[in-house]
Amino acid sequence: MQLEVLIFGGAALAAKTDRVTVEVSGAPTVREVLAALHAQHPALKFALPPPETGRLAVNQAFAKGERLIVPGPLEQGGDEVALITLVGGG
Amino acid sequence: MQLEVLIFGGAALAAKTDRVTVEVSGAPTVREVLAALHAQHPALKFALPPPETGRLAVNQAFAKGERLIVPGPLEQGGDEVALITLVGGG
Amino acid sequence: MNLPAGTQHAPRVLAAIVDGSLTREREAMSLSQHGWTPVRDTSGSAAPSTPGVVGAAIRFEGIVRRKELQTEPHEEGAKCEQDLLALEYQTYDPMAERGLMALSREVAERHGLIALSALHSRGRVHVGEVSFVLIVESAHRAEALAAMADFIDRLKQDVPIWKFPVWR
Amino acid sequence: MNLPAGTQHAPRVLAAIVDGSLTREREAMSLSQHGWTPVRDTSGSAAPSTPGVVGAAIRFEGIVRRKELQTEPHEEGAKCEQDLLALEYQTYDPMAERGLMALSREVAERHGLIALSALHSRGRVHVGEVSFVLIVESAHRAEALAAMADFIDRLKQDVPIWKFPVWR
Repeated sequence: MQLEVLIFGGAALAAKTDRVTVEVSGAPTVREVLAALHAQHPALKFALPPPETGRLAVNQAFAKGERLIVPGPLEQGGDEVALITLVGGG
Repeated sequence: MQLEVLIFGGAALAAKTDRVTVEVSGAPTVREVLAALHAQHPALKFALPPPETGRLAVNQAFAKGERLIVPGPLEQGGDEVALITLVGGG
Repeated sequence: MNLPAGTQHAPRVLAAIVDGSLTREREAMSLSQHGWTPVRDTSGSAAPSTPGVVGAAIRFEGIVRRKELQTEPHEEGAKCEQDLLALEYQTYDPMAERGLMALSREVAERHGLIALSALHSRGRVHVGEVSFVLIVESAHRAEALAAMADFIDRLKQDVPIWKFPVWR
Repeated sequence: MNLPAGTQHAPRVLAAIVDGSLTREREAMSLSQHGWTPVRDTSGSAAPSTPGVVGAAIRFEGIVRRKELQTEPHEEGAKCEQDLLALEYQTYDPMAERGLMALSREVAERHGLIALSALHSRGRVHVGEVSFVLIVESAHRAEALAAMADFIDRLKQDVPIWKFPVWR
């Protein structure tokens, strides 16, 4: 299945887009999605945390590790997933 | 000789006056004036620093140790001496 | 937790993302939209507070500098060679505002503050303009200073706001 | 010393003792008497500064609380039993203003600030009124926060200003 991941800041600039797609199987965990990002989007490596300890935003709240993600469009109950790293407000 | 020492804050409240007089000999050092204050004004003890390391203001600048003090009225070349301790601005 | 006198009540907290630079006008508008009226015109801060309870009020402003430090690895090449015209702040909404609010509450409670308000810009903020305002009120200065340092460190880790340079 | 960019010049420093509470009016008057014009109305601070050099501006206000902490040993008996009407600040003049100025210069230089202004009240300041204002401007926030903490600690040691409670 395909999972869309929103990206921002330096990651979005580097990828020249505001979202990337990763190929995942079933309902992956946060850890698995981070591992898939590492494998399938090496250009984002500088912005990717280690899968073991890193976090993603799932439905706009931070989540890590074994948290399951439901792929698919929001309208069909899918989760909104975003890579939030290297923030730099203030 | 008599030396007048200005006092402020808690020291002035405790002594119910804004200056005290100490008996000193010749031109004493800061250390000697502090020792004289300890000996002659025990009510000020809580506000007095140890003579070895303590400071006084001499002509409105901090001074310690061996610095000599000229007793006598300002108009006649005497130093203005003040005990500045337990300050509490802000 | 042993809170200082006068802070037995939960701290008053406000956090908002504001479009554009934080002019005095936008700041006042944002405060009043959230039902806050400034205590005094000097600090321009909190909701009505018991007079005599606040002993320290600190206002921090982050201002866009002409020479922005390059922190994004992909911009290595452009390192400090050009002058900025502005910064463009991108926020992940509504997570950014919610994150700002959660951080505000957490810091205010941890440090036993009386009030904390945090405002951050979204969109373009020119050089010399304010992009971030943090106002902290507490009984004594120690907790206000500690809260301020704590807040700013955490802001850069946990609140999804990014800045992009706009070169002159 | 390796100063941050934009602070190669000596920091601009102002220090003054002001009669009565530090209202906005008295603050503005005191700044202008010393030839300072506020950079922006928000921080109300320094002399004309190159635009885009300041990245952080912090304003600290010390405000008289209704319940003042008793610090003078001879007042032990009255410990926090009564409400204050005001604090009466006594200064040893002109050493107090000179000391405030010396401290301002020293802290501004040590932390590589762009500007620092410090105002302190003399005489009566009522509960809820401001008795001390410190404004710090620097390239980045770290040195502004450090300078502020440093200044306030040193103020209480080295500047001959005393406060007396005036009970209600």
